[in-house]
Amino acid sequence: MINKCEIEDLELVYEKPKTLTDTPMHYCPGCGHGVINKLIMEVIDELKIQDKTVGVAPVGCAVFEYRYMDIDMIEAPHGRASAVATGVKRVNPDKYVFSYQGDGDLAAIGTSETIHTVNRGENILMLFINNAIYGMTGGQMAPTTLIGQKTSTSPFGRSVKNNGFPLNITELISKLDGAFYVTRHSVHKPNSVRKLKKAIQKSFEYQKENKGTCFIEVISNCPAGWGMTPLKSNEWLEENLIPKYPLGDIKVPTKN
Amino acid sequence: MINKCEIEDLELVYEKPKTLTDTPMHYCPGCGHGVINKLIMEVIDELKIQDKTVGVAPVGCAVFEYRYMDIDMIEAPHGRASAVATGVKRVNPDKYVFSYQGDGDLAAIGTSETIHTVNRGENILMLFINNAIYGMTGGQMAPTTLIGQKTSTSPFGRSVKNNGFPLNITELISKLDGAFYVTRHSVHKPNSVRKLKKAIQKSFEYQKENKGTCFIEVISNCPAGWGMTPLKSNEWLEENLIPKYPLGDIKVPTKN
Amino acid sequence: MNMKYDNNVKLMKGNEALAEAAIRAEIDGYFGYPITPQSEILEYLSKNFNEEDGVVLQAESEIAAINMVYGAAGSGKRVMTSTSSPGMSLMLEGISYITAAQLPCLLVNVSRGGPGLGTIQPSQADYFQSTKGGGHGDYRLIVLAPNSVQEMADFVFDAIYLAEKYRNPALILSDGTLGQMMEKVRLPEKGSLPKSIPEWAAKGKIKNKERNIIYTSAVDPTVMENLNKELQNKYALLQQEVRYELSQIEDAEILIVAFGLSARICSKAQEMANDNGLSVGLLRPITLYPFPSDTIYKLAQKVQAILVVELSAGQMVEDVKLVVNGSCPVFFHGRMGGEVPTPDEIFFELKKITDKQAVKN
Amino acid sequence: MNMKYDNNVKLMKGNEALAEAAIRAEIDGYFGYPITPQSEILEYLSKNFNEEDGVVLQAESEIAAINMVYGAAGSGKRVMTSTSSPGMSLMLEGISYITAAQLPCLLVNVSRGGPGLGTIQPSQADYFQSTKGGGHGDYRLIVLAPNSVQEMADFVFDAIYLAEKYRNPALILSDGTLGQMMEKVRLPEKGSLPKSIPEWAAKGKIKNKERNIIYTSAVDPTVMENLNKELQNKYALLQQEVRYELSQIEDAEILIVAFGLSARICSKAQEMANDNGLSVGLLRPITLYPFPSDTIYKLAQKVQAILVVELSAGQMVEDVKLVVNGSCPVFFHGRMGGEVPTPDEIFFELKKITDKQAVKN
Amino acid sequence: MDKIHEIVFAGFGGQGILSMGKILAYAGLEEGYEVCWLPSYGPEMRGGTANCSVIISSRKILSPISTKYDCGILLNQPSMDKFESKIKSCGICIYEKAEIIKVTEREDINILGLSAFEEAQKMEVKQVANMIVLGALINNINIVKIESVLKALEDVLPARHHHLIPLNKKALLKGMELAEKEFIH
Amino acid sequence: MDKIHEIVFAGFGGQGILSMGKILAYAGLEEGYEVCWLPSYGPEMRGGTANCSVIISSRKILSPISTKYDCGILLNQPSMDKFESKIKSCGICIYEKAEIIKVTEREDINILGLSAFEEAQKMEVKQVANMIVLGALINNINIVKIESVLKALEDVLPARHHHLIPLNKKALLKGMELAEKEFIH
Amino acid sequence: MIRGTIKVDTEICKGCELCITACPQKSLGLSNNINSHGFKYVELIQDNCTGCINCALVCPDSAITVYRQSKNSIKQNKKVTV
Amino acid sequence: MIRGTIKVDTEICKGCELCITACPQKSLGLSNNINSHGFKYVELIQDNCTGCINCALVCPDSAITVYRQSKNSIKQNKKVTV
Ligand SMILES: Cc1ncc(C[n+]2csc(CCOP(=O)(O)OP(=O)(O)O)c2C)c(N)n1
Ligand SMILES: Cc1ncc(C[n+]2csc(CCOP(=O)(O)OP(=O)(O)O)c2C)c(N)n1
Ligand code: SF4
Ligand code: SF4
Ligand code: SF4
Ligand code: SF4
Ligand code: SF4
Ligand code: SF4
Ligand SMILES: [Mg+2]
Ligand SMILES: [Mg+2]
Repeated sequence: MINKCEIEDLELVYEKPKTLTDTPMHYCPGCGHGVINKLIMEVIDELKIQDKTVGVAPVGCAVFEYRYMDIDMIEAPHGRASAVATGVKRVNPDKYVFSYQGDGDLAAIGTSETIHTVNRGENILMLFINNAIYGMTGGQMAPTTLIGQKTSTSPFGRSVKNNGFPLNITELISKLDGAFYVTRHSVHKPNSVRKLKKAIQKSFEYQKENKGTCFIEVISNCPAGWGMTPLKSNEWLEENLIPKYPLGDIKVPTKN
Repeated sequence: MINKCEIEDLELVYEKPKTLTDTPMHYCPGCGHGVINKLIMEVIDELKIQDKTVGVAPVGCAVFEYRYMDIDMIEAPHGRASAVATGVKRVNPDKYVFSYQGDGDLAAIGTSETIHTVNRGENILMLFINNAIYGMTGGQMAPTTLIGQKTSTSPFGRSVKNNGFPLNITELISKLDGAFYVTRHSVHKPNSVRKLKKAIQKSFEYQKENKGTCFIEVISNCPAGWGMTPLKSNEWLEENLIPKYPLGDIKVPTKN
Repeated sequence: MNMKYDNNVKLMKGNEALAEAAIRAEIDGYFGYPITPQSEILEYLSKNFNEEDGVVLQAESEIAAINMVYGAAGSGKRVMTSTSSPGMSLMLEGISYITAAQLPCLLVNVSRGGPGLGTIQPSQADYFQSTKGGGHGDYRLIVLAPNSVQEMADFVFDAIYLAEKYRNPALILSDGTLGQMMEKVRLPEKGSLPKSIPEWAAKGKIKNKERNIIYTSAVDPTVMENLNKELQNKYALLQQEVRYELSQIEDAEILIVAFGLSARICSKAQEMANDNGLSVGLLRPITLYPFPSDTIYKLAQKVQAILVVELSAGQMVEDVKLVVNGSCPVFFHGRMGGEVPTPDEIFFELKKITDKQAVKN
Repeated sequence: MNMKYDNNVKLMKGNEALAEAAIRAEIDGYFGYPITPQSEILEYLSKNFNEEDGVVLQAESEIAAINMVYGAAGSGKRVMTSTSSPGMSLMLEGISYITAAQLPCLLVNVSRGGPGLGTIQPSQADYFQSTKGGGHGDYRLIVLAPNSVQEMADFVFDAIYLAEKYRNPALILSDGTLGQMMEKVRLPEKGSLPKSIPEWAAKGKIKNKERNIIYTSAVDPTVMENLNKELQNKYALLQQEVRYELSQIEDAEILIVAFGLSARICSKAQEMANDNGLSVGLLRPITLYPFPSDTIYKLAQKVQAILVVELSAGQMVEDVKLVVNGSCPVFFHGRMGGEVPTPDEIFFELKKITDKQAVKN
Repeated sequence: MDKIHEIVFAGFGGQGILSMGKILAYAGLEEGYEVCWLPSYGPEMRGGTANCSVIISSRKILSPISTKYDCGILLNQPSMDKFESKIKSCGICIYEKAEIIKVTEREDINILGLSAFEEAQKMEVKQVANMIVLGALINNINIVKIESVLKALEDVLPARHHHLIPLNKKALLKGMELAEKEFIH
Repeated sequence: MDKIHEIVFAGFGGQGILSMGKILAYAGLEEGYEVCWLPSYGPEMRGGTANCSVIISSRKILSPISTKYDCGILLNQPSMDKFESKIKSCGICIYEKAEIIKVTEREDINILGLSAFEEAQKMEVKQVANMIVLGALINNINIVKIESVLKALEDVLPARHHHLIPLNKKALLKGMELAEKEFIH
Repeated sequence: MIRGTIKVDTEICKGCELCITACPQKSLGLSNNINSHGFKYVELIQDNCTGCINCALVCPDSAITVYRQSKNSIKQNKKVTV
Repeated sequence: MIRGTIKVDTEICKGCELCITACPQKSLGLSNNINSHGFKYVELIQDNCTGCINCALVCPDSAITVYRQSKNSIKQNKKVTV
């Protein structure tokens, strides 16, 4: 075991952000939520906006993220995070506001709030964690579940006939005029983590400039819901989810 | 007055469809709802599907359309017509089912139901009557209200800053795989009336063939809500609404 | 209803037994949205309901689900939904419509601790919402409260039967524990509950007949008042369907009134009490609406005191007090937010009451 | 609260007076969705609320509106929404959350005939929903029932004051007639209701302080039970805020209990009755929650009978019976679905009661 | 003695029914009375008829909803049919002759038929017909003075229409004059 | 005499806690008892621990929720900490030695430490550790026969896993054997 | 030219004038009379209707029925009196 | 080559192995021990860590802290003992 090291001349190059509390996370081993939670806090740390930020937590596996994020937070009812965030931002235009939602939350029960928040161009950051399943409630089908994907409510695989095609809500909202910056990322590789962090940084900067809605989709895993090991889940994600939901910018600000 | 004519050799070439009841309509003078109600009934008459059709009436000015349409109907809660129609169709796949909704109904409170009904490709006809205002409740702003348009809740004109851009929900749902036929019409001219009728005919035929969701937007007027005479309202519609919501097919079945 | 039962005894979760019973009650459709602690219902049906027999659709939300139920029930089909407390709140507008339109359907609330997002543990704090109409307007649901896995299955049949008889939605008000626990169950057989498409259904206008319209609105309030009178008359009639269970009420000095899970716990406390020389009876309302008012009133004339036990801050206790109308003191013991009382705790309450009454006498 | 009033007497619709009062109560935001008979509130604010003073946002639905209120209230701002019955049903999940999170805000229900889509005429059939928690879980709203345009304005201040004092949403339960009619009104002045950003608000973490989290859930039911106990303690405290209006109760033989619009109508019937030699008193609950139980109980000991009049099938009458607890007979007269009783009708009921009581005595 | 007047205005949507009532209510306010104006509202107004009631009282107004009226201003046939029976005995019914074919047959009330539309057309401003009716009304019941009505007009009319006040005054006076002349049967 | 046994199973999510309880419940069913199986459920299971209780009774089960247990099967430290005090006097506590450092200090209960994981590893199928524990349990309390447990396995295991039943039987027997040998302090 | 004519249900007509604008022949105009709902209604003001049905198509209240000279009579060149 | 090292909070680590896969140096492996939550945790198994932080980036539980030889010591070519 080479774990202890008490040598001089070593610089600290990475540690968990100070705005992340010491509370152990309740997420399953290997779950992407943890990485995303951490990245948001890294950015808030670096931008020194801890005292100006209000986060809106979802109902979903990240429902307790307020335990980990050392900022003021509001837990929203299922699907309503963007409406809650709108409420906060409208009466506090000088604050940084972000919402955080799963695919069930944002793209099923909260579809209406999602569309209208973006359409109004609410000046907030919306984070959309797409793991193609309802993690929290035990692995039911989500709007983003792939055709043929087995879940507890599509035990024979999602069928087009019964449930329609997977909903690409991010493409959809990118068509709305209120959407300023729309991009899709993942956290399954170190480099994808780096890119996501940049996107979050940019989004907060745009928010400062009152640009409108920034929307970041993160393709994430759900080892528990998919019934896979964390490693296997990341492979499956790369082979199945990313082809359907390709990574990269979907709408970028036109320079002028 | 040349209104009476008792001449032989005259053929009846147009009369109100038999499936339209004799109840006088409660719509304001010149309101497009009346024309659309009539057209649906003409098609049902001609296709002889009166006994196989279930219509879903909205909450909105057409809330009492069940008084005029001589078919079995269900009045849906505000915004939920497409969910109600889904319920009917799923347990009665052999019936023809259509929903009828205003812009407040379909594109505000009912956005989520709209998106998901189309995304599942429910095999129904959705009629969307866009008059850029809430007629029923007295002329409030709708999601489709134009920038600068004055309504009782945008007395100084709709502003992008407060309310975002007009929502083109038809374009949006046309991107969904479940949408089979998406088209936009109006009823302000005899020829536009003819075209809309064709679109309704087609939609019922597609429904017979289980093709998926047919979605017809009708750009309509609201003389009362807009504070205009019927004639003026049709001019305004042509000059302002149609440029923003251009008429014509948006998604047509690919031949194969 | 002519119930026939399977000979097989199975071990099943309450939620699963309810779902299997729904299949055997020959529902035409289920529309629902996942929420703990009842997602097994949708899951079970997704796996075990044949496509030919009907439809199982995971809706995009509870609001969509209840409106699908509204449409499908309006077309005369036998349909249901299930949810848990927060989801139930979202369904209330739709439920008010369904009730006004006088459509039969089955609703299930496997309730959990509230308010807000709350917990996923059992609760009975949706009693008011269920029995007095959480939604707007003067409407009532037929409410059945099971207290075992067997009843989770049986009441599907009873609820549908009553719903169709009275053209009114019927609610099974259960809780997280009853939904999640496994017990022995003998399932009713298919065919126990015949069905037919009702006359009034909107399913395509029959030639030479009046069209059927399912609606809930009126321009003229007189029309709406008449609908309301019709509803109230129906609710008056419904009183004949009242159901409850009595245990050891002869010579009881204290009467416990409790329903569902808390009645199970109370029966243990009752046993402890009677073993300890108290004399305690138990009345378990099975139908929460209609409420067993007459029986409670009669018993109130005989007992020294009544103890109401609920998993709430005290809701059914109001209905008990209303009927007791001062005839005897009514005490209350409740736990909230997902917590459950122990039998000891209730026994302790019983003793406190006996002591108090002794002092008085 | 130190209310100062404008010297001007104006003629205003109830809805408009309420909206103008909201501006003068210095709300920071209004979020709402149009519905008859209360759309004038949003319309008035859209026209008359200055952008610098706060935000007026037409939400895409009642659900979005109540959740915007939740967010904005959670950030410590003074905010409100308004709707009518069906819209209220849709807000109930959100309201349950707001109550669990202990956030002050102003809710307004200008209610109409139900159930279902119903009518747009006045109704009081949302009494249960308002006072016993239509949403899931054990929560209560502070409920104020105005009966004049003046009170439509005044109660905005009272409701916000109580909401902020107790960190609980307060509801103004009005009806279509009170919303639509014009009466004389003197409006309270700005500054009557000081405001500040509360300590607990989620508005950006203050250095070296604990962060503020607005949440309503717990994994451990004990935590949730503790929240519930806190709520119940608060509701107990709230009883001190009870408000009601008495008229001619000295020597009254019959007591009418009625709130809001029906109290206005009853006061006319009372006049007719007293002119005709009956002796009729009137108690008008102003706060429906807390309910004026003590006073009603005391009066019940003195009068021969109580008549409850509501625009419903009978809802508040249950609360009256609960407190009367058999002390005197309680009669009920109600109209439903948007219909309103005439003073003659109520006078007739009063006479019937006198006759009955005479026979008895 | 207490003065209480309950008046109902009813007719087609375009006849200025609601504002007639409002002006009367404002006039009442002007003179220090308690007043209450209650409109019919909602979709029933879409198709055609509108009505509102006004209560003017020297003391607190109890019920804002009237069931019997001292005066009915009935400007079309459906309104006549609906409200004639709701006028108190010895009350007044004012109606528009051009609209109403079947006049009430009650003998216990005072009935005044006006040709307000015709008169308004003579004045070349159709819109003032309701002012003519209002003039006739205030001439017949002793509640508010014409000065108060003129003052009320200032309150009700948006400033940009204030130049029309003299015209409205003319119409009011015309109405008062007609009421004098016309036979009350 | 009435037989009632209340047993709690508690440990990490991966230890097969819930199915151990289920198998016991099915075995009880097999022998005609009344049974009730109640799991902990929901997000609390995410991070780590899971537990379930089983009641087996020769007469109607009143409360399905137990507050004291005749037997606690405690397979990790948090479970030991949480449940040790809830075992009835003279009851049994069975725990996994590999997991638990701080064993209950109660002197009024029977305590049996097992090395089920180690034994399972010896058998080269880690998954059967819970069967070893179950074997030890049924050896210690006189409720169900091993035959019933084997029958129960058929009910609980999906058909495709039925070939594993012999292996499970071996594990059960091993557990019974260990329970005989191990010292109950 | 084909001859036609229309019938207006004057009790149903709301005088919206949409048919008037839609008529290519300018055959229609508003009457000076009002119906029992208070609306002026539409009537033929010229004798040149072709029975093109345009007016009826746009009529929201389905108040117009349209007739056209039958093909027979065209062939036979029969005179039609309106 | 730059030398680095990491520290793992073994009580926090859930043994998901994502860091192991992310490490370009294959420096990480799973311990045979389990922590008090029942998880095997991660440890350095080779002495070749470059401090590239990849492992820490992908760790959902922020269990990894990364150190790197300071620029100073590289310049001075100081020996670093790990
Ligand atoms: C009104 C309501 N309906 C349903 C639920 C149950 N519920 C909680 S989270 C959730 C979905 C979780 O899925 P997702 O949003 O994709 O988040 P994930 O857990 O996958 O991160 C559901 C259905 C609820 N809490 N409230
Ligand atoms: C839950 C609910 N919210 C609000 C309303 C009030 N309402 C009735 S119709 C309507 C909108 C009407 O506009 P639209 O759908 O565009 O139809 P239109 O009348 O313009 O044809 C609204 C807000 C309602 N009935 N129910
Ligand atoms: S259930 Fe899925 S999404 Fe939820 S914490 Fe576990 S792995 Fe993550
Ligand atoms: S309000 Fe507008 S949409 Fe409604 S009937 Fe009148 S004109 Fe038509
Ligand atoms: S049928 Fe044609 S020509 Fe004749 S009136 Fe109508 S629009 Fe004019
Ligand atoms: S379009 Fe119809 S309603 Fe309008 S004026 Fe012509 S006939 Fe009358
Ligand atoms: S810092 Fe880089 S080299 Fe070192 S262990 Fe982590 S991933 Fe491997
Ligand atoms: S990624 Fe983190 S939690 Fe996962 S094994 Fe590595 S250190 Fe442990
Ligand atoms: Mg998800
Ligand atoms: Mg509209």
